[in-house]
Amino acid sequence: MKPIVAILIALALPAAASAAGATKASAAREIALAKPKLRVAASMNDQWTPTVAALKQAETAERKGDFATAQAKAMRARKLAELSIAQAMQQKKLWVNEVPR
Amino acid sequence: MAHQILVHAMAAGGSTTVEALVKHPMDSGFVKDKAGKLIPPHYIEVIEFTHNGKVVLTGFWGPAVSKNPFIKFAFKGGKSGDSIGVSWVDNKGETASTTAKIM
Amino acid sequence: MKFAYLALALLVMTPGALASNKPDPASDLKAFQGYFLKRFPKIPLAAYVNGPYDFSKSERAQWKQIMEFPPYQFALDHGRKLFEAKFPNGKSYAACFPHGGIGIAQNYPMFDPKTGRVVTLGIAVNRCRVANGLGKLKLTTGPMADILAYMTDTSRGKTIDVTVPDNPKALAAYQAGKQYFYSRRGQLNFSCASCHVQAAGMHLRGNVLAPALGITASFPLYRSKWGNMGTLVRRFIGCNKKVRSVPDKPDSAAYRDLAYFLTSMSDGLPIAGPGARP
Amino acid sequence: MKHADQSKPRSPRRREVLAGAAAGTAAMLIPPVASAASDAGAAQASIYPARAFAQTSEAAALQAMFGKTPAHSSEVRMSAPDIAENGAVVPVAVDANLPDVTTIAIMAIDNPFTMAAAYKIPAGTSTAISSRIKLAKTTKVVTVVESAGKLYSTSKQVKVTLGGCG
Repeated sequence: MKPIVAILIALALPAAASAAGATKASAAREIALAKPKLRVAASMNDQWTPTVAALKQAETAERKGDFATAQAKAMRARKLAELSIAQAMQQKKLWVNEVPR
Repeated sequence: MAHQILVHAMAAGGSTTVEALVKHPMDSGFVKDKAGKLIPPHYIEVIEFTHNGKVVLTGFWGPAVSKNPFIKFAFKGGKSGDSIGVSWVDNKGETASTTAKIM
Repeated sequence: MKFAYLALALLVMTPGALASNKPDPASDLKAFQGYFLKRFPKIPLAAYVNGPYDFSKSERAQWKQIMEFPPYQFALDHGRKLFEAKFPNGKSYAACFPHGGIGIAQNYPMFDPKTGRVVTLGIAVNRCRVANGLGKLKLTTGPMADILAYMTDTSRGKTIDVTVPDNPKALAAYQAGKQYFYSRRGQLNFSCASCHVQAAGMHLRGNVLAPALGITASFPLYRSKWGNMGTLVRRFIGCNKKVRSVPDKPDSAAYRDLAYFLTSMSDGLPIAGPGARP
Repeated sequence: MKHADQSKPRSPRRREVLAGAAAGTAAMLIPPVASAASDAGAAQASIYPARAFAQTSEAAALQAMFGKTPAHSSEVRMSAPDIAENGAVVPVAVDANLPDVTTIAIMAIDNPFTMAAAYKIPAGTSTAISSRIKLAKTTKVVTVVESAGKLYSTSKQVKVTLGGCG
């Protein structure tokens, strides 16, 4: 994080949020990063329920102005989505190993 | 949906076996619905079976009897064509009854 | 045979695809049923329709007691009434199906060459409703499950016969269903096969995992856990959620194809639905 | 369906409802019923041993139901699974090789309410009764039989596990 942003956070946010280093903008950015990943996972028909739940929590927290939670949950949603995408990619090849012969 | 009672009654060897399946939620009062609200208790309290008008079994049920209760019992006597009556009353005062013929 | 496949493959498949990649339901069926028969040599093929009950004496005894007066009886009666009721236009379900809809459940899911899609019996019932000016029913439970219970009951004992026609779209649907069945998904990283092939017959906490072979034969069924009736697609949704995967829509291509593949793997087994499960 | 006030499930109104309801109930499913509803009798709520069903311990339930305590007897038989397939539907069959049986009660000791079901057995009715009960968790299930004014019982532990296949 750039020093100038950190200073702005320190000035503008309550203690909890500033401790996590999250701002309205950074939370929104994290949510914006997560969303396309979820779309990819869905298009591969391998969305995980905790992914969807995490994004929902992020958006709820954002609406409430809890940007630290929003940012953390959005990051979790993105990571879970990335894992599910990786799973779907692998399974395109690996599924045949489960077929009884 | 309406109340239903299904009855199979079969006479053999001098006695009659009665099986009944009663449509009823038998809500215990301990289960929550989808919205997280407790479903209030709703269960059959008394069920009575008669053979040609004479009581052959009275059951007292609490909320621990399974949903759509099943009961099987037998009594001496009874012949094909006799009438078996079933009636119940639940904790909300709802009732239902039916009759069936012994097979 | 091989030559025919090769010729067809050259015609319909993307350039570069090998003939050996062409779906082969007949060989799959042999391998699939053979896997279970070899692994559980004491269980005859037709007994697989009893799901978990060949693997636990205690569960079997409880099931037998419950089947004395099966809990789906109300649904069956209700389903019959619904099935026989006239639509506002005077027609009824019978007119939409061969043999008036009686004794036909063993042939579903069915490939519809007109739409190029798989049609489950539930989807066929909804098509019938729409054709007669009625709205669709929910495919998972409620009146639909009751209607399917009745229709399935009229097929009880008939041999499941879901033959995949030699049509590229039918084969593609079959293959998609097969891939879905064996692909791990969800945060728990389970495939359908993880539980119902590899771990079939084993205990998962309180219950025995039903083998995939014959598993479709007892649907729709009354689950004590649900306290009411559910269709095969309801179970798909439940399984998906259980492995923490977002379920598909009940009438999605994914579930149609999955039902198609899974049911075809039970070809030759008798219909045993509606059923009852814990 | 009409409803009595939830908070007062035993309100007097239910008696009125009851009085007029026997013949009026819909859904006579068995074909040869027709208007024979009077043959069916009418279960009376007034005879329900509500106090026995409100108890939360074995001793209290027995006291409320019978006013006495049972002796263990191998002549009382109960068939219940060792492990319940599903706690919501546990088949329990009871029987007793005892004379003049008037009452059979089934209790699930660790359920929220102890008394699960009780049956009045008139002369000529067999003591063998099968039904299905709910068990909230692993518990001792007790069958109590009143024979010639005395109480006899048997019990069995039934394990209830969480279902694995959501």
